[in-house]
Amino acid sequence: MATTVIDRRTEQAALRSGPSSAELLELYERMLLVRRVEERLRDDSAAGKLPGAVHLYIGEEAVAVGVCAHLGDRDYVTSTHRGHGHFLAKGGDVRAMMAEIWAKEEGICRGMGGSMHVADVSKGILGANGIVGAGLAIATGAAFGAKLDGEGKLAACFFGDGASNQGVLMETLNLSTLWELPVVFVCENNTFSEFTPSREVTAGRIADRARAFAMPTAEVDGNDVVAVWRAAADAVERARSGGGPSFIEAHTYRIQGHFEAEAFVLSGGRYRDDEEIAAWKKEEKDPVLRCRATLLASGAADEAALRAIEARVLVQVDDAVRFAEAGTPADPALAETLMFVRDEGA
Amino acid sequence: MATTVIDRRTEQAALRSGPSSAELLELYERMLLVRRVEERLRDDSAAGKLPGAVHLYIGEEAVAVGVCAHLGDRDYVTSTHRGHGHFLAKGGDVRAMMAEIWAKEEGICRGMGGSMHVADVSKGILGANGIVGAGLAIATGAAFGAKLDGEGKLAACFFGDGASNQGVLMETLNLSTLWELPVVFVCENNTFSEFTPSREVTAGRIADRARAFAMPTAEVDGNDVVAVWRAAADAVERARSGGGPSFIEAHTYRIQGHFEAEAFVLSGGRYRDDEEIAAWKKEEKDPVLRCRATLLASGAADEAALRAIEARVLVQVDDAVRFAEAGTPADPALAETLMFVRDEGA
Amino acid sequence: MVERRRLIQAVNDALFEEMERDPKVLVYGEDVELSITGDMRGLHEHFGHDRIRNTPICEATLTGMAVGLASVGYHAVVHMMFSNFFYTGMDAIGNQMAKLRLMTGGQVELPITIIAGYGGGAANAAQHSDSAYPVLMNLGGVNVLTPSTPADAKGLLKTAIRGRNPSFFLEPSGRGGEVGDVPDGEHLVPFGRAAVRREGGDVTVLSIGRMVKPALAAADALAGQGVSVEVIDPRTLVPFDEASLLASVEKTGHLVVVDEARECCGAASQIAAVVAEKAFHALEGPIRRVTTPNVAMPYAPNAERHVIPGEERIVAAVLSLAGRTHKATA
Amino acid sequence: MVERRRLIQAVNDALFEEMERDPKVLVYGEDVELSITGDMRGLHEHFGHDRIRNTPICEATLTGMAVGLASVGYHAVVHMMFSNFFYTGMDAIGNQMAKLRLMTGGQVELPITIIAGYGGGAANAAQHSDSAYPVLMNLGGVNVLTPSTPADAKGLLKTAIRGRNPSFFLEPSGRGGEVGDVPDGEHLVPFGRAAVRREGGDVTVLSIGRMVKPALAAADALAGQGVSVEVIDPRTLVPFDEASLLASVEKTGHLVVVDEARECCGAASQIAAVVAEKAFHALEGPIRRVTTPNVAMPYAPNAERHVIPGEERIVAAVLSLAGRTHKATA
Ligand SMILES: Cc1ncc(C[n+]2csc(CCOP(=O)(O)OP(=O)(O)O)c2C)c(N)n1
Ligand SMILES: Cc1ncc(C[n+]2csc(CCOP(=O)(O)OP(=O)(O)O)c2C)c(N)n1
Ligand SMILES: [Mg+2]
Ligand SMILES: [Mg+2]
Repeated sequence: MATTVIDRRTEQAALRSGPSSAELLELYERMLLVRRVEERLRDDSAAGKLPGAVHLYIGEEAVAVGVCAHLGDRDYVTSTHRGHGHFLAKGGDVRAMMAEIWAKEEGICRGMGGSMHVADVSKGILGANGIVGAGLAIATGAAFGAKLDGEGKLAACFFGDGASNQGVLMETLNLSTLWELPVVFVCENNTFSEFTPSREVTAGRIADRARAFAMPTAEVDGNDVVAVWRAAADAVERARSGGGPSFIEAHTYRIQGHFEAEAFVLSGGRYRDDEEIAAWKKEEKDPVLRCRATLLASGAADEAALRAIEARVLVQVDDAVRFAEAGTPADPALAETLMFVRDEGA
Repeated sequence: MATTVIDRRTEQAALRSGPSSAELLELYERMLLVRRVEERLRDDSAAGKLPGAVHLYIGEEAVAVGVCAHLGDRDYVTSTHRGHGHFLAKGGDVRAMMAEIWAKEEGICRGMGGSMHVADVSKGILGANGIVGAGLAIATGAAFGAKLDGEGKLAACFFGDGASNQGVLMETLNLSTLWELPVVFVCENNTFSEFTPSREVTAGRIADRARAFAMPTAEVDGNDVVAVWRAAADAVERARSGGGPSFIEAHTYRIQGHFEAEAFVLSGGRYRDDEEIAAWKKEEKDPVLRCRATLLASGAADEAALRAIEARVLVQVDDAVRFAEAGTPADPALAETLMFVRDEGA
Repeated sequence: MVERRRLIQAVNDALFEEMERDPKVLVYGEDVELSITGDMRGLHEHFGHDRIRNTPICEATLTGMAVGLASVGYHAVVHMMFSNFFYTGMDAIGNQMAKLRLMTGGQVELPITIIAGYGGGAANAAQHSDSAYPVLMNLGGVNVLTPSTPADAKGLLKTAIRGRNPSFFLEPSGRGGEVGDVPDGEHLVPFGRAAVRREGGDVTVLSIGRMVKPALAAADALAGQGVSVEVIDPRTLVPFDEASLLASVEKTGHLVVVDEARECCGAASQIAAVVAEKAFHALEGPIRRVTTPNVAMPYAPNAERHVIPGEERIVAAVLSLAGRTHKATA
Repeated sequence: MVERRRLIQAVNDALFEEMERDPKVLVYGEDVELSITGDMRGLHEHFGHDRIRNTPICEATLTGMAVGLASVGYHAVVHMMFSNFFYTGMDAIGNQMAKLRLMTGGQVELPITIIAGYGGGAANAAQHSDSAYPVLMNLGGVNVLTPSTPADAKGLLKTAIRGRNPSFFLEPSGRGGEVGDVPDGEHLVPFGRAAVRREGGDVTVLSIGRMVKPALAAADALAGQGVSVEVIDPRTLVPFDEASLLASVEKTGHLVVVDEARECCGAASQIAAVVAEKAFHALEGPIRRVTTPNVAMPYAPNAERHVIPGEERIVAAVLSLAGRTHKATA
């Protein structure tokens, strides 16, 4: 994930048919990292160790990882309230993210942002965002900057099926088409807006909204990391080479609740079946298990190799949690000193 | 225009192929009224007699008139900053509108709204609106009310090509589709947003934005009142009979400036050719002249009959201006007394 | 007869009663059917899909649609979850709701009730913690309600839903609000009538919404130090009960305003300005504002506590005034 | 060397100079190329389509895009025509611009300048006449600039464009603003420094933006009646120069605040609250606010004149104070 823009461009042509075995292993490890980090967040949230709400990405890892595999540090992403996966997939630091969620000074946002606002601007991660749909315009602005820079950079914008009903989607589809901006719109259709099934609030096919602008559009199985990787390869190449925006609708499923206090908040209210959830956890559906099976079946890795990766990831997660736990509480004075850059007439 | 909903519904089937001769004459007279009223506003604005800016509809009359012919007083319309045509086509009173623009107490909004806000709620005219795109959500709300009332009422929403780039368009297309609301979206594509040609700011075809929701959509020659009338007949029937929303894109042209101080404001800046304007004033294009020619050619009326109508309209306009001029200046105290309904705990 | 209710239950009761009373009252918003905050619980089962409905996420349309419904005779109750989302739906609030009645020369009434949670304290971070009512107060055309008790929550909401103007009903976010007694049956609270929550003679503390609780705690603590505090709860910010506040300041000569909204152009500033103009002769010391400073709400709970007004800061503000007479000390 | 310029021309000069200086400065907005208000005239011909560009009508995206551009190293100057359209683009203003720097722990700088006209007086009616800056002031994270002279317009705008924070630059709507002398060449005006427009000893009149002119006229008229008025122009509302104002009130003992924004939670309320807290000991009479009442701007010119503050109302407010000492009269 740290390879530079230039490297990727020269490799691109060769890889179009799919990731190499080595790359697929990398994708697997990254997905697994997201999964294990979030399982830990789930548990620590349930144990009352985390101050705020956490919105988990479990089950959707293939989307962030499949897309960000094509991006370098100098490319940009905008993310959502469900942003841990995008942060990690784009190369954000696990410790710094964990410390942020634990509200520590060592956090990537010094404890001022929390789970819903993890950002690492030095890595092009412009931030998770608590306003549904807000990333669309921010990504479009970043893509305009990238285009003016003329260095083949781009912005990828992750947003949900729910966010697709915010008008700013149409506005940014229009503007990025007109200005031929290097932006890749990635709709994570996980079939829910909070507790409302998408079909009740989303008319037509979301991808058709992009097709109305004649934007190159792909609908993919968002739980198949290879499918996402392929669609993203096309879209990213188009953006880098001046071909303008693309749209990817990734069909996926949110396995956890909307956020970790969901059961408490709904006090018995239901909006989906347990069987449905169970089905999406099976090896045929779950993006992590599926990738694992592919690796084994294709001979790209054996059990031992995968176990080694899995152990490595767990060590990383434990280390991050220890780091976060041992951190210094956030500095309350920051709220007053950080609002403005203090260098001007002010 | 005052016929009731019920009348129209029974007539509908018979008229689907086009307006009768009598109806076409009515359409002509209504278009002519809008035209002559606005020519007078143009002149009075140039003479410095009107306090605020006026945005004229000259050249686009067939759209408002062709659509509103199918509406009764109990149906709703929302309008734009360019709203005189919608107001008059929907049966608004000429005197009351004129007095409003002259900032008189006798004005339909008692001089508090002016040209950009003419409204007659008793006739279902929910108001011209100075915020580009605002009418879309208001019409959707009115249509929701109409649907709940269950009496076959509907809301027609007029908006420009420029307004089509506001995200609220997509939001309302989505919501009205889901809720099967009786709303007719009427996009008046007059090729300009202020001084910007539509093609520079509007990607793709506007009608495709509705097609993305599988909404029944028609693109028509907005300068042909019969074409507009036909498309509206379909859409209105669909709305009344529970068939949900429809979309009409009417291609037309704004002959006057964006507003009447345009030349002054632009001080020499140009965004279109005089030849282009001239072409749209010709009998083949101008909706009023075109309708007149049709009436003569079809034998629906002779010169004498048309002259009689024209004289009648001029009398009406003169009368309205005299009424406005003789009116009482608006009551300044209203600003403070009218903000709230004064009947509650307040 | 009274009943013990949580604020959020009182809101729920008010909605049940008003929807029963008037079939023109509708409720919609994102996830109102399952009712994430609890205030809408049971309404969907009881009143069905024509009366209460989940919407897509599109605040610009939700607020604009309320204007359309109001214009055609319905009373839309719109749940907007967090007051930060007012910004997302701000056009119809600022340019339509607050203006249409005057612009149409009084033709339209705009019976609209917007419900939203406000304030910090739950580590929701900046985009879910604004107390975004000063923005509404400046618009000039909408009522702003900030109940602090379950009884007031019920009574104000019922008044709002019977009213014919746009009203914003602000619930303290999270945990369902305070518990308190609610009178049984018909209970309406008029707008523009403050409640004196505690009588006192030395200093007037006007506290808004969720700040009433720490203000009362501060008054208790101060009583122990021999300082007698009068605690006033305005209950509605627009309209505002100037008379009650001015009368109290006439008596005490001192005013502290406690408000969770940011200080600059906040409700506390407005109220301080009113008193500095209309009860100046009675003031015996400066007017203190205890507010959230001009910052975005931080995530870390310790940082939140640092910026949100609490008992200690209120006590300190009162002590800086108590005992002062006229212009003795500056 | 000085030059006579209209305010709008001074804005245009500032844009030319700053765009020349820094290639990362971009301008966009609806119809900026032909420049309907005149402040952008000639920029498109000179700097071309990459530096200044017409946009579709989509304020939510325009404000949000500025955040994205700022995050990647550009300085977006966005023309929003009328301050009423802030509401349409309010989400990115209230939830992003004002909060992102803190939320990211200081990672981002947000060099953004938003330009818009404000105020009534041209029969533009309610949706084009708001003085919508109090709403911004309450957000806590954006600068608010209200120049009253061409020189300040130029100097403040240049400071804004060199700055690294979001700043809102408010032009009086219509007719290009006042004419005045503008120093030649490099002219920067720092934020947070008020200008004393006229010295006087009896009453301090703080007047904002377009209200400086009637305040000066009132001061002239009052001089004839033997009342000496000090007129202060804060020039920027965020940050605000408290020291200059407090010093003036220490001297005069009286304050009138003149503001075209609506009264409730307006700039005048904020300023009155600051003085009632920090210069109370010096006050010898109530603080008067002369503002637009809490109404939507009416269309009819006579009704507009009725609600917008003018010389007469300022004179009356000053006269109600002048000569008062301590708490003699109420
Ligand atoms: C403007 C705005 N409106 C409402 C919310 C509350 N909210 C948070 S997440 C969410 C649902 C988002 O659904 P989707 O975009 O599909 O993302 P998902 O949660 O499924 O990943 C809502 C309504 C919000 N945060 N911002
Ligand atoms: C929210 C908003 N943004 C900008 C404007 C300024 N404005 C007034 S009319 C207009 C152009 C509208 O174009 P279109 O919708 O095509 O209508 P037309 O004027 O062509 O009839 C603009 C940008 C406005 N009134 N409201
Ligand atoms: Mg979703
Ligand atoms: Mg147009």
